[in-house]
Amino acid sequence: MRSALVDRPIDAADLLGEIARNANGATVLFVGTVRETNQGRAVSGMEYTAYRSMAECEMAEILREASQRFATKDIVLEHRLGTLRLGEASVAIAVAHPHRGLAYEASRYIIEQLKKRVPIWKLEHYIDGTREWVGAGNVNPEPIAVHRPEVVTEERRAVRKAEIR
Amino acid sequence: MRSALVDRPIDAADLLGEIARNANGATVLFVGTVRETNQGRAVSGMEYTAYRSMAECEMAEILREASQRFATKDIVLEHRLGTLRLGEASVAIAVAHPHRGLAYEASRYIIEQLKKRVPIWKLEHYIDGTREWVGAGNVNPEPIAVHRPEVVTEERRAVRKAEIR
Amino acid sequence: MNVTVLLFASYAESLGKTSLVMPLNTGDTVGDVVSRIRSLPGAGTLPVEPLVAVNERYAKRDRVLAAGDEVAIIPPVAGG
Amino acid sequence: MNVTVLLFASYAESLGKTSLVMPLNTGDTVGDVVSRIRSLPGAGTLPVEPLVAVNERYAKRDRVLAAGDEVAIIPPVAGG
Repeated sequence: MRSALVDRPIDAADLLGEIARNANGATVLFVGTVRETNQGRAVSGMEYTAYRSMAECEMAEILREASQRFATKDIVLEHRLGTLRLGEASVAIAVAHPHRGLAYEASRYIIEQLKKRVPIWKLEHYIDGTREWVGAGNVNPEPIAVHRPEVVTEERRAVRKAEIR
Repeated sequence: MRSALVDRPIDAADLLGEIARNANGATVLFVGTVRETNQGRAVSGMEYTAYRSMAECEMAEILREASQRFATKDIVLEHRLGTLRLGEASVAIAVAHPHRGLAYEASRYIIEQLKKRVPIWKLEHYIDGTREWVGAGNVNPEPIAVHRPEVVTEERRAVRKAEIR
Repeated sequence: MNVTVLLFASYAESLGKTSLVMPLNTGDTVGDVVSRIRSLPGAGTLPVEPLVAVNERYAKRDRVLAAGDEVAIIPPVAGG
Repeated sequence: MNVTVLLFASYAESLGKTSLVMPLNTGDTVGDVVSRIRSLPGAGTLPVEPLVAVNERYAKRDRVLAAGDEVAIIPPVAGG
């Protein structure tokens, strides 16, 4: 069982290899990719940011839950951060199980929980030059420089730890 | 949309590449593999045979049904025939769709229909040297030479066609 | 007037052959052919109403056969 | 006595910063900190009750904060 935020392309075949065991008869892989349109608007790319440390905790927690509910430890989850082109994978979940029903259910559980709970955000870029935070409404339609909150977060955490000591 | 019986290893990454399109946001891959145990018995390998021509028809028909029900043509299905070792893939289904819910449903529909309708059989080999046709009861527990009906079927079809002419 | 009958997997093993050519009478149905197959030596494992395909499509027991039809007796399928 | 408040994505953009240090009174809750954040310039897009995490775990509005807590205001998540 492994979950990770990654800053490089996701290799689905690697994930399949990671969970392959002869005790399993079924493997389900889910891959989420950047779509060329969203709600009728032409998309040029997507920028993913996260509250990294918390996102990692939540992802690990979701895998623990799935492992208990669906009785397998052969699960791996990767979510990519940074700037992605059309068609690139933002998330991949591989689940292997002796039986296919539970493999499908575990896979579905993980992606639904991830979308509900894991603090990851995406800034959608459109071919007309505008950009929008998905799910947050059009807070700023002008193309402007993008903050990368997770980087500052790391700095802040260092500050906080220093303050506590 | 493509379905095939194959006599060589299935390459899941190839299937994913085959259906990748920027219009899709979700890809679901199912892979069935040979398990090391079945109903408590230790398995050494699996031999798949088929009524080839009919199996190909049924697989294509299932994909047509799935395409209509779940609104995507980005589907590929391969089922392997012949002798497989533990852990090798016997079947793989890749489905891509703009939305994940329908990708999961199409994938599940295809594997369930395949298992119900497609004339493929498996002869399970056990480490104790015995063998059994899965789903058919233990018709012959002695290790004996295995028939390969699909080969003879091709010959028979040629004969039949000659008779009709 | 004949039909070709195909046997597979456990049925082929039980009957010791993968196909046979069977004479057909006018009006013979899938059920008639199945009954004749079940009377052959080794056919004890065939159920009374096995799955049958005619010309690569599943067919019902009362389907009337024509000369040259390919009749396949289908054991419980186990793909996947 | 301070808490660190982290802002992300649309909230960070609206408020023009990704974190701030905020003085804390004894007994202050998540809700109190959220109210103070909402009074800042640019905070118009923050809902009255945004999702909040304390020390990397989702927390309720009445959660009492301690010195050094890391309070994160979580915009609608959009992973996947």
